[in-house]
Amino acid sequence: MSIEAKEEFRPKIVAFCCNWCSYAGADLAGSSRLGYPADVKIIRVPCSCRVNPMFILRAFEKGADGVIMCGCHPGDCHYSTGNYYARRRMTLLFSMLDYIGVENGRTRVEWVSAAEGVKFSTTMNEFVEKIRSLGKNVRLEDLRCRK
Amino acid sequence: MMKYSYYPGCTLRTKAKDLDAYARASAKALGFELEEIENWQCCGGVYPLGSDEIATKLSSVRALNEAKEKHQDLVTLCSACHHVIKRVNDDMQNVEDIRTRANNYMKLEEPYAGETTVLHFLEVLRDRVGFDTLKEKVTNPLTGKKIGAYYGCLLLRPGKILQFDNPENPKILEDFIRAIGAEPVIYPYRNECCGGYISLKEKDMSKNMCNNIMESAEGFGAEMLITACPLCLYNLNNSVQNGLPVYYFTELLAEALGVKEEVAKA
Amino acid sequence: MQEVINRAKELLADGTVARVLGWKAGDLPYNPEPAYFESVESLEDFVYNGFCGANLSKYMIEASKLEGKTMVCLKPCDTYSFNQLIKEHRVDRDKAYIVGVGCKGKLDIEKIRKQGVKGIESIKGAEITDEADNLTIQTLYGEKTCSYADAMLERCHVCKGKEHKIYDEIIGESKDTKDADRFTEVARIEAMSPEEKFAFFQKELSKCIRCNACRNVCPACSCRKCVFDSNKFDSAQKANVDSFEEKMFHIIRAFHVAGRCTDCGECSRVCPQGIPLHLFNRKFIKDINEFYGDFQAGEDTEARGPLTDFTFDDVEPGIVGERG
Amino acid sequence: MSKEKKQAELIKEISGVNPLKCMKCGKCSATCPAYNEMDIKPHQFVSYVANEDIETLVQSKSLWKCLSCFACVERCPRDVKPGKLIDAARQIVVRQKGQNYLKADEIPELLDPELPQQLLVSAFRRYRR
Amino acid sequence: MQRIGVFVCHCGSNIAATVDVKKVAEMTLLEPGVVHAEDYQYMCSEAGQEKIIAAIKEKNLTGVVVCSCSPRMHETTFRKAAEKAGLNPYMVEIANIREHCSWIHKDMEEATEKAVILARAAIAKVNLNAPLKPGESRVTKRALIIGGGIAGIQTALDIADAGYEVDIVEKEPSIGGRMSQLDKTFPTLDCSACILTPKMVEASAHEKIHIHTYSEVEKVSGFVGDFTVDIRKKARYVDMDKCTGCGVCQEKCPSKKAASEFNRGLNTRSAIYTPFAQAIPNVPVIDTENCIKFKTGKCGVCSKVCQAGAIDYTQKDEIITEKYGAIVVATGFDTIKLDNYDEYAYNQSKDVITSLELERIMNAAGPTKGHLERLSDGKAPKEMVFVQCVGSRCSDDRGKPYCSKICCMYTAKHAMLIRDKYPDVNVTVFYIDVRTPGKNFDEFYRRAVEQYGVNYIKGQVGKVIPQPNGKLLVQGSDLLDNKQILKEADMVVLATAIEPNPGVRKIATMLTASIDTNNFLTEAHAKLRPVESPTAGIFLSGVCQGPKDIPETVAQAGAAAVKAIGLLAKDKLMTNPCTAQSDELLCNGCSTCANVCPYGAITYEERQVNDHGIRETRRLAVVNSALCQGCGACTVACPSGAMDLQGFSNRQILAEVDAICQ
Repeated sequence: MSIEAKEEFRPKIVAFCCNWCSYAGADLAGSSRLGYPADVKIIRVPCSCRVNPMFILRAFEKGADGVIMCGCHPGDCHYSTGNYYARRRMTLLFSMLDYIGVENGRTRVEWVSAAEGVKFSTTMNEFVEKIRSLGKNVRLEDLRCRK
Repeated sequence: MMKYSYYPGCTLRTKAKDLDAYARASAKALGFELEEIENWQCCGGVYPLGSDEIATKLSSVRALNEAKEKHQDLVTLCSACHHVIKRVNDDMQNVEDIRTRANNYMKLEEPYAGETTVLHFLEVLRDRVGFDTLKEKVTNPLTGKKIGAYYGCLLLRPGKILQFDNPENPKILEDFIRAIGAEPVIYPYRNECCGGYISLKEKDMSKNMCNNIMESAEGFGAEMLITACPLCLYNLNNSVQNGLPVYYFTELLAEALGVKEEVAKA
Repeated sequence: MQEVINRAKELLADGTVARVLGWKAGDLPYNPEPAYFESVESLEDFVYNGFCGANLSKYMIEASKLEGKTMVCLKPCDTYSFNQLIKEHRVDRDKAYIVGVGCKGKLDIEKIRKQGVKGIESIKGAEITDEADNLTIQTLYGEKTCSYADAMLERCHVCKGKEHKIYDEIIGESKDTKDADRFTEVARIEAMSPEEKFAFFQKELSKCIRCNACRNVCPACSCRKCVFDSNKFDSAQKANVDSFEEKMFHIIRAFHVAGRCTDCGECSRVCPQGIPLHLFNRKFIKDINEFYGDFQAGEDTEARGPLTDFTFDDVEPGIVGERG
Repeated sequence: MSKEKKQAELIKEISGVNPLKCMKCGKCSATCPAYNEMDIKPHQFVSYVANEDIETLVQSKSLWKCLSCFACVERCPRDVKPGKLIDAARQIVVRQKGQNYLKADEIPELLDPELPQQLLVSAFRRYRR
Repeated sequence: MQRIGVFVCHCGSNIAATVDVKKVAEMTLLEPGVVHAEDYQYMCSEAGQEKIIAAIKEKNLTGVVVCSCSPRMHETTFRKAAEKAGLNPYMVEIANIREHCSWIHKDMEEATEKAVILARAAIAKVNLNAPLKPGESRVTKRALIIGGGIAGIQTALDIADAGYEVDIVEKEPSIGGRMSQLDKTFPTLDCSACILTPKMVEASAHEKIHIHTYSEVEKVSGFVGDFTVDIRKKARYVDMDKCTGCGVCQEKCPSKKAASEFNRGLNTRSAIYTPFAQAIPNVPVIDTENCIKFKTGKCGVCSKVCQAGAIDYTQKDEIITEKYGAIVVATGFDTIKLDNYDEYAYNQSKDVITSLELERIMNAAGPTKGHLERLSDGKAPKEMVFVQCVGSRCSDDRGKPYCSKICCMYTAKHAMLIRDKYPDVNVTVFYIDVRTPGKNFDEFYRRAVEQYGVNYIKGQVGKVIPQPNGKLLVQGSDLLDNKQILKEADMVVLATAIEPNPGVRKIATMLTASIDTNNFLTEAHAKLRPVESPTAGIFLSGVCQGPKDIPETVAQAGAAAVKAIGLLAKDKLMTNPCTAQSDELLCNGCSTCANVCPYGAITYEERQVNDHGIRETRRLAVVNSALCQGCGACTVACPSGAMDLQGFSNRQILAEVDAICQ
């Protein structure tokens, strides 16, 4: 063990939330005071199908340690079918990331409805825990952008 | 011939030899074999509820693992063994902490994670042999006998884990009774506890409970009771004066299949 | 070859087509290049042999804009790309006169070189009609031979079949040269530890010089303007600055062609650095087949691509972790 | 942490039960076949653990009257499982040395020739360390 | 470069207690483009909005970031304020520092740091915002009500009275729903049919109301104001126009063994049937599963006896397609199956019944013609036991975790009615809690105890034990006396939990209306928008949204109607300007985007373009912004990045990503 006190690892986590279900679920988690670590920052998108793999790679490039995407449950998409496309896209993208050796678990998809404040909070707590256990993202980040 | 790993348990080796012998003879008549696993150790008779207990679960894990290595399902006959082994198996499947610690103790070549299917002899009859097939093989139907099935508590509960039958309204023994040609008598106390565990020290209490069971069964017209549990058999027989006769279900099975005499001779 | 030339002359002469899209000889015996022939005379330069690996489908995007029909020579595997381009409205079927040319596997000069053959002067046995199993190579250092099969492009070992999926007429025989499973290498990588996977791709991709040859040759990468050249994603790049950007480029490229890539293998064929780029595309193809059922892009011009389709009970992205 | 709190925590840990989930419907007590023999009733067990009054609990007769028949566990609508709490309390007692409810020298007089092995084995498991 | 103003709200202490709002304002001033930053107690207040307006005017702001509660709360408020000041409303972005920050974090430093980052992301986005203008879409002046129970009927009447056309789709052969099965209603003990049937008649006679019974919604497309719905009218095999409702067919039908759905299976009905005497429409249907004609080809009795010649065995299901501006869901409830609760012996004994079955038994038109009797032997009971919370308040996955809300009151009603009509019958109620909030409700319950002598015992029942003598032994707790009770009863009535009608999940999926884990439809806001679904144009009426009694259902039905009328009264709707747009210079014309568009909003045109001097005709994607709902599926499908979403552009989202990961 080093003598210096080990500084606690505070991961950077980007959460893409669809406007209709998951963002509302996050709001419900808030109004129910169901906490989760401040490491999670939410970006509102109209639908999970708006999430371009580019956004996720860009987040990693800029130093994110984990990226999670939340959308309406399959079958409940506000736009009927958006999350079905998102599901395929993310499945393939995650598989590719796994293929090139990015640790499993840095990416996640979770379906959270507007009524699932509890699920939102638990999911975020779990995800942060997972990312903390994986440690810093060294495989994908762009070192230039670190301050 | 279909082979199953078989876990007899302590009581079937001693006081409940009949339960065991009739089962083996019946199995043969039905076309499957119970292959006793080697060096089995007593399951302990009670499922250790403490979530921190490991050592007391190991004998079950050993038996389960041996069946796994033989690629066989593990059959039990005694309700208590069945209860303990099935619950330990569920722990090994679903409780990571117990699985890890048990495997650490066991030092197996390949860790055990609940792969074995645990079947009660009755489940073999129902799900593998089929009660319809059993009915066909009966040579000596017990026609006209009115039999009350006594389940007790260990076979059925907790329903979610044992997945044996509807814990509040079971029917496997009734179906069994029909298959051997007799008439089942359904009575509400069939899944109530007989107090077997406390009969050693609280005789009056268990007597009371046995009386309720007997009276209810008798009231609905039962002429005899059958059970799968040596403890229940003992307790029902000993706590009630002049109660209904109580038999192991395997004894009636052997009788119906016409193999009872063989066993008696052996 | 002569049969193709004769037919091309006829079609040009009777005005059926305004030009012929084929190959002409390069400066070396093994580097013929795509070319247009607009007159009967110019067809003297037309060649078609084992080194004509280039997929001419993509050239039809531009040719579709020209006056008159173009006769295009497509090998069986090229027709998949052409179909895919029809599906995406990128080529005009009516502007193409497709001559399905025979193919018995195309050759990879690098494979010949790797066998220690240097100073190549001429190669016999690469002719399309030739039934020879071996190539006879005249070099500065004398005659060498090597088996045709050993010199084939990787993609020919996993040949999709000898059938042309779309054509106006077929000239010459084709041969199914498949003798390997196309997912073997992908599966080998999948089985690696994350560290090994990462090391493997880092090693391969660090060779990338962002010359864009892969992108330029790819029939699926047919965007008028690539996202990596536009400001739509703030992603216009000149060169890679770090290892991440190479990865990003190749992942996104593979993602954009996922469900559209016919696995023609041109990307790997043209990469000057020898990066096995097809491993990205094949990974997606393998996943698509496993997750959503077998799909071959370019099989026809109708089927919905797997990324523009779904079922209610598709696998969840979590499958990636569960699969281990 | 006080001794009471520690013991309550231990019971919760061993049993895996959260007593706060109880809505005090009394279905466990309505179900229990040993109810009349008990001084502290099954539904009260939950309150005693929630209130961290473990001392009273481990002194109670009920500990030894519970049949472990799981009827309360099966029927509890809130997944509280009072039977597990009772068993955990019993564990606390038998794990303390010399607190065996069943003494070895008691056994011979309890024996009868028909007694199944299983009963002895389980009595030992239940009542002794 | 934008000129951005940042406004940080304290929200009283909701934000300010955990986030250092001054510091947030201070820090944001350092961000590019920010020329103004201030904090205020309540930004959403009149005074707060004034501050925004003033700053926009004074500092010529081109963009505004409000750090406050969720945009789902006040985005519209702040956008309107900006508009008042002459700024395009879409130049306003919200940083959610309440729900996503102050309310979930405890540490001030941490929360403040996060608030600053969220503000930065919003600022980065606004820097790339562009003014947007909403479009318009039309409103079809017709409403669809799914479900013809009291909720659906009331909503239909209210909407129709306001002058709009209404269609009711009911899957059963008659409207009326659960309420038609009830005998009396609490707390005034009116006869249910007496108050319901006039409403049913009113609805069927209303010229604006069109009732489709024995029908189901098959397909829904479109969006608020402009839904297109396919309705399947199942074949009745009876001509609605010819049938006179004389009932002879039912009388003569030789197949009379089908379990009566209306009487909860307690007696039987004929294969051709109307569910109950006052059915609307009074036209029977043939249940083909039990009809001898359909099973064997022989019979045809009904056709022979029908004077009107209304029987038509060749009838087929029919699909009708209609357009609607608003849709109201009023699908109601059913009682849960009791297979998980065999300790109460419901499956073992005929004398253990559900409360809804008791309603039928007490009803003069029911299986026992209104006589209270045991179904096993027809004897009159002397001891009745009621068990409350059967399957309600169960968090163990056997039942439902919620309180079914109506059971306490209807059990008091049942107890009272029995004691009133049969004074020699003893009634005991086992309860966990008696919950009677509501006008005159507790008084009602107390009357049952004080006036009618109903014996209430606090404690749940553990087991119902059928006895050889035909009686039922009820083993329960008396928690107040700390006793275990064994009570012999003749009948046991289970207050069975209610659950949303099982078909509602399929309907919710068609409507893309969100639904919770218990299958109740989610409201747009739990307190402030309780009768609207988050999906625009979909309204909720009755128990489909949560357990309620009749007065509440009727009140909510009216509220849903008013919301629907509010929508139908508009001629045009402003559409969301955050729609997709294709850059014609980048578009490949490949159709990928159109393939994933759920609204068919993308079409293709051959158009002349001038691409840096190259003039050519290209096949280009064109987005119909009236149809586009702005999901963004196309933007990701598009490989070239030609397709982008206004308000959520690629560059805007990337800017947010960059700001967060900075």
